[in-house]
Amino acid sequence: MLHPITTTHYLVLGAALLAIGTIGVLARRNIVVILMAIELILNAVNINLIAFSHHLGQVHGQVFAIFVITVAVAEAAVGLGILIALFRTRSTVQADEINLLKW
Amino acid sequence: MSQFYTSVDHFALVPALMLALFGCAVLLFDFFVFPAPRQRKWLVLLLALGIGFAALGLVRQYAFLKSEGLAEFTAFRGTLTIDGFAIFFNGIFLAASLLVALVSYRYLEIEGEHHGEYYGLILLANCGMYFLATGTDLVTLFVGLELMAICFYIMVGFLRLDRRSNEAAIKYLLLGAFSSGFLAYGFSLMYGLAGSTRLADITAALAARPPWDPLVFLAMATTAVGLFFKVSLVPFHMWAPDAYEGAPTTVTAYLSVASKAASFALLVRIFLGPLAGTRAVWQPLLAAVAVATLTVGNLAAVTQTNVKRLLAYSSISHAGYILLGLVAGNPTGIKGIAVYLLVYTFMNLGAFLVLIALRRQQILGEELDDLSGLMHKSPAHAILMLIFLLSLAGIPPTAGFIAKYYIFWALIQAGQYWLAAIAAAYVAVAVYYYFRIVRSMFVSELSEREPLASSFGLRLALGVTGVLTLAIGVHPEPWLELAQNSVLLR
Amino acid sequence: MSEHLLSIILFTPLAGMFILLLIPSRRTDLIRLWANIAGFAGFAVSLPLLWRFDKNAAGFQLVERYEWIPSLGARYIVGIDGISLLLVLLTTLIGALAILSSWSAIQEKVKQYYAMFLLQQTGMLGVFLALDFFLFFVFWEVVLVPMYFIIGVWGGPRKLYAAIKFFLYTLAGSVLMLLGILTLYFQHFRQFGYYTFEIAELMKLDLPLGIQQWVFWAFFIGFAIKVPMFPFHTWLPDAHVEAPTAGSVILASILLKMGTYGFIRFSLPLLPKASIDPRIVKILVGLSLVAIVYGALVSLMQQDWKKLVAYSSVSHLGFCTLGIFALNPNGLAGSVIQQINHGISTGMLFLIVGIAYERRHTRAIAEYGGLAHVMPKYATVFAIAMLSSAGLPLLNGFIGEFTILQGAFEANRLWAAIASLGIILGAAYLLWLYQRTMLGQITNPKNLRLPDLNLRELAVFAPLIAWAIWIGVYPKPYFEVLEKPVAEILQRVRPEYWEKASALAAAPLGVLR
Amino acid sequence: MWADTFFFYLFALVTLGGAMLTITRRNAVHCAMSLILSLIGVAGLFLLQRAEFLFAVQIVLYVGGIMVLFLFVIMLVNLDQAARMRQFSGQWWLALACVLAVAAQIVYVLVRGSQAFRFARPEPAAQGGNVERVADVLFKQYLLPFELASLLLLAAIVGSVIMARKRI
Repeated sequence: MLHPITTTHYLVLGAALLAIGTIGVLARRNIVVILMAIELILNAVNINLIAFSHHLGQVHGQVFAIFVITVAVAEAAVGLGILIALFRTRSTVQADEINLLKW
Repeated sequence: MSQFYTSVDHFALVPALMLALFGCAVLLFDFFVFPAPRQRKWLVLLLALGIGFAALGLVRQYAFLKSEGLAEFTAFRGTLTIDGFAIFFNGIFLAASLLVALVSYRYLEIEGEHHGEYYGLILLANCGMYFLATGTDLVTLFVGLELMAICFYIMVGFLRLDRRSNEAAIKYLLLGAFSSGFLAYGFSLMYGLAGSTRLADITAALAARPPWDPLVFLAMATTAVGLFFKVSLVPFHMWAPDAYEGAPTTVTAYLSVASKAASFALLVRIFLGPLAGTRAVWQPLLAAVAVATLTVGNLAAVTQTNVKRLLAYSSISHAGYILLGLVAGNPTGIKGIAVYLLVYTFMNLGAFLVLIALRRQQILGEELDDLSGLMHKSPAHAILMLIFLLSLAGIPPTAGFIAKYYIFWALIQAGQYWLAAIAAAYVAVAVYYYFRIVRSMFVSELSEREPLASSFGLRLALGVTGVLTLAIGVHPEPWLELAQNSVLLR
Repeated sequence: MSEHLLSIILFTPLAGMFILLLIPSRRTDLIRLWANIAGFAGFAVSLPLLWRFDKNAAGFQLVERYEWIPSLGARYIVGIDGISLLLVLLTTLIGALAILSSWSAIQEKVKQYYAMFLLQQTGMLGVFLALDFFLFFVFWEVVLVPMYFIIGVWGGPRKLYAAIKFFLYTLAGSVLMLLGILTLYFQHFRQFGYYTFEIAELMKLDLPLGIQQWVFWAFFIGFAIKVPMFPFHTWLPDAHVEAPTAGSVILASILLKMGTYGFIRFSLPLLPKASIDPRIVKILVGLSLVAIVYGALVSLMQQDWKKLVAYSSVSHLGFCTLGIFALNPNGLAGSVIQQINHGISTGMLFLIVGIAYERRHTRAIAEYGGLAHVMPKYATVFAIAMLSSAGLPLLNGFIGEFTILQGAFEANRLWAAIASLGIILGAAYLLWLYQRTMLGQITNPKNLRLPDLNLRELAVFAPLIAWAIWIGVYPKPYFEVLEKPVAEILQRVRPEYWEKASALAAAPLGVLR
Repeated sequence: MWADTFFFYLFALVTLGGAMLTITRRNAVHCAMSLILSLIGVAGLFLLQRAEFLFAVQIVLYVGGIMVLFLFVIMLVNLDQAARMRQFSGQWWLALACVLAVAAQIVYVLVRGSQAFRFARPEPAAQGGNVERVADVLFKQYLLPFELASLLLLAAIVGSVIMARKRI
């Protein structure tokens, strides 16, 4: 079981990272940390992609992963931009304190 | 042309190319050519031109398909597929973009946040939608989805000095990015299952497996979660009311119509493509989700006093009806989805347009009381709103009835009598809350005398949506023929 | 021109509405005048039916058919038989009179009011004329919206509650009915390979009892709410009491008939097996009998004049449904006649309440008394309306109720016995009402100076009274008109009955001839 | 072979440990540092899977780019106050559900062995270095999404500028 390392190992690792990221998104109140948790989820995706790519002997998965990273960058940039605008008007970054609209 | 970019590729790409080109042009012109606030109307013209050229491209694609008698053609090595489905949905997106841009001018002036970038973002978002409807490759679909989503995150938060807008934007972004993560996870598993990112390959690979294969199930579940978020199905709907309420009303209109249609295009492509083999697994699941969506959307709408929020919940319930077309799963159902989204575009957009007209200096015009006595103040707006609401409720002879009719027909055809009965029962609930607005407009006394906002664009857009909402209801034949061409199962 | 007679009848009110919308809303008298012209034009164009209709021809007459939505198989088909002929004439007449009666009662939002009335008129006519289920459903729903506004905008203190209750009840029923229609539609596709909504085509269907039952109940909910049959009647008192007078008249005289018409036109011929299913018949007759007795008893207890009339409708419509589900020629023909009668007499009763309300702004029976002294013409008209509603011989009510009882007696003596109890109770509450409001001394000083009926108001009542007496004295033409369609329906539902009792059927109501 | 196994578990530990710290630390700066740790772990896994190019991308772009952005925002936005407040919303049952789902998957894998899941059949590995092959696929098969990504980044730039600037 422990040896040799197979694609399944990576898959389980990815799933675990996905779960941790999900917990982070749903349970944390700090928006910056939630954004970080989303990065974790996208990394779980990348682990999957790379593992499959290796398993299949092609690089399509790696290319997919590049796009995922691009998307992660874009989301983080926009998210942090909005966060700054939000902080200007409201000076809090706690997700559930954004209660002008009900959560 | 080179082997990397053939003429077929070009032909398939023209509409998106136009959208992107004019999107960049709007961004540039805003900066260099038309920097003064009064010159922004030229940007709208530029946008209209871009959409016009894109529409021309679509028409040519449609004519090509018709003249060659083809069902579809692919480009970029199977990355794009141009078929009736894609053209139909792209038509919806273009119409929605144009209408929204037309009414945004005055609205953003009133909000005091009028910037040329807005029009660029509309075009870029539309460009993303183009790939959601035409893409048949996981990577293209994912990037297209994100392009659309990112433009929407920004547009939702466009009123930077308004707290509600900021909060709506951050909520929408957090949950949107989260759902994209799940969707990407599902996509990565599909890739692993098929060794390819093309939908056709994945369909073949998944069809060769038993429906309860654990990996297939995991891929289906995570993809479904991501997609359900995007189209705001219960239990993944909680972002929608907040984002809808906080966003600028023009963006809310755009979001509720175009983004939903695009996401449904993706959902239909995925569920009837790669996941078609696991139908036995997802069909009861989707049925449950649809019923839950109808329940939550309709019951939550009943108590709302903010009209934007009310329409947000109603839009959730409409997503439930549309999903029922997929649950039925027969050609009628798929055609029903197309018809429903077409009709929904005009009627929902129209309802939001009236709200946009209600937004004036100093007056938000979003609460139920703000609509009081609208019949005295502006009979035209009140009657148009009545038509839109009747259509949303699904009462003939408005277009909404034709849409609901298809869904019921599909369910009866599929033998899903109970689902049909539940869906029918919720029509009555929907009437109840739509008629709260009607009551406010026609029965209640006038609350304020400030005249409604008006502009050429607003009047034009209201006229177009109103006429189409009635016309599709009274004379639906040409529109049904259009939708017929979009059916994937033939 | 003449081959489009039905379309002209159907769309005259709608055209009138569009012209009405062009009149500026401050010119209220012009609007009133135009609305009345449009209303009477609607009645006038329906008069040629009297001689164009051939009572000896079988099937539907004056049929027009056009393609409408080919991809759904929906067509524009209109046509009439004897049943719809009577209902169409009732609709055009009552519609015109209702518009005339609201001249002084409606003082605000006049333009919207008349626009709604004319729109509603087209909707109701469409329901009675349509021979395509899709078209029928569209008109069926079109009726709802104007009625909602008529109750909700110009109604009494609890108008909003009443209006939305009316709307929701009827809509919930009609959506279920739509599912029933779709089931037939789809079954037709399975048996014949193409989609159609045409009633004549759908009649060719041969469906197993199970499907027929399910469709029957779907239809039942739609129609029974409209009638309204016993457990679904709760919207009716609210709507009637809160609606403006003319709204109540239309509601009682015509809207309710859409339900009974639905049973006769669709439930029976399309679902013959379900319609003679003994369990279904028992349930429907049971509900009808409960409605007859319950409606009458509740009427007896009312303190509110209008509510009393409203509950009396429940009772009278019980007779109509009883007649339908007696499933014999007498019952069915009697039911149609009784529908017309109810339209005439209850319409008059509501107009009478409306006149009192317009003068005194109260509907409490206790507020009145001895009005006959100050308003003799009014009291006379009320007496005729009351007696016609109570079923006095030589007036219309008697003919309908008697024929229905004959039909019920033929089907089951117990039914007839219980129903006649309803007639006795009906006479009781109506006479008592008359006594409390019209007879005796004037106890309330406010009633001392009430003006009697003016010419316009008399003009509203005159045609109705004339019609009531005509049916009561000489009902033969009505039975002749109904003979063919009733026979056709029953031949579909109970072919065996027809063979066995052809002698009897050939001469329904031999007594009266 | 043994080295592979060792490094896999090492990097997995770094990844998961970093991730756990990221979502549990009170101070956002600590969270960011833990995220860097986790991302480096993922980068290591990329290297193990012969994805050298992605390894570089991960280090340069993620750890170098995004994380700097995060830290920058954390510095800009006053987080001291947030650090003193309650850190978790009451949705522990979701966390439990996630943990149970992953646990179920691990148990399933343990029971069924490493052949628990069937993936697509491998192709014979093509020749050439990693970067060349990535470039080849990226610019042939994925040319369209590549161009699309440029629009995505354009939108993101425009967006973050609009959002973050004080006045436009």
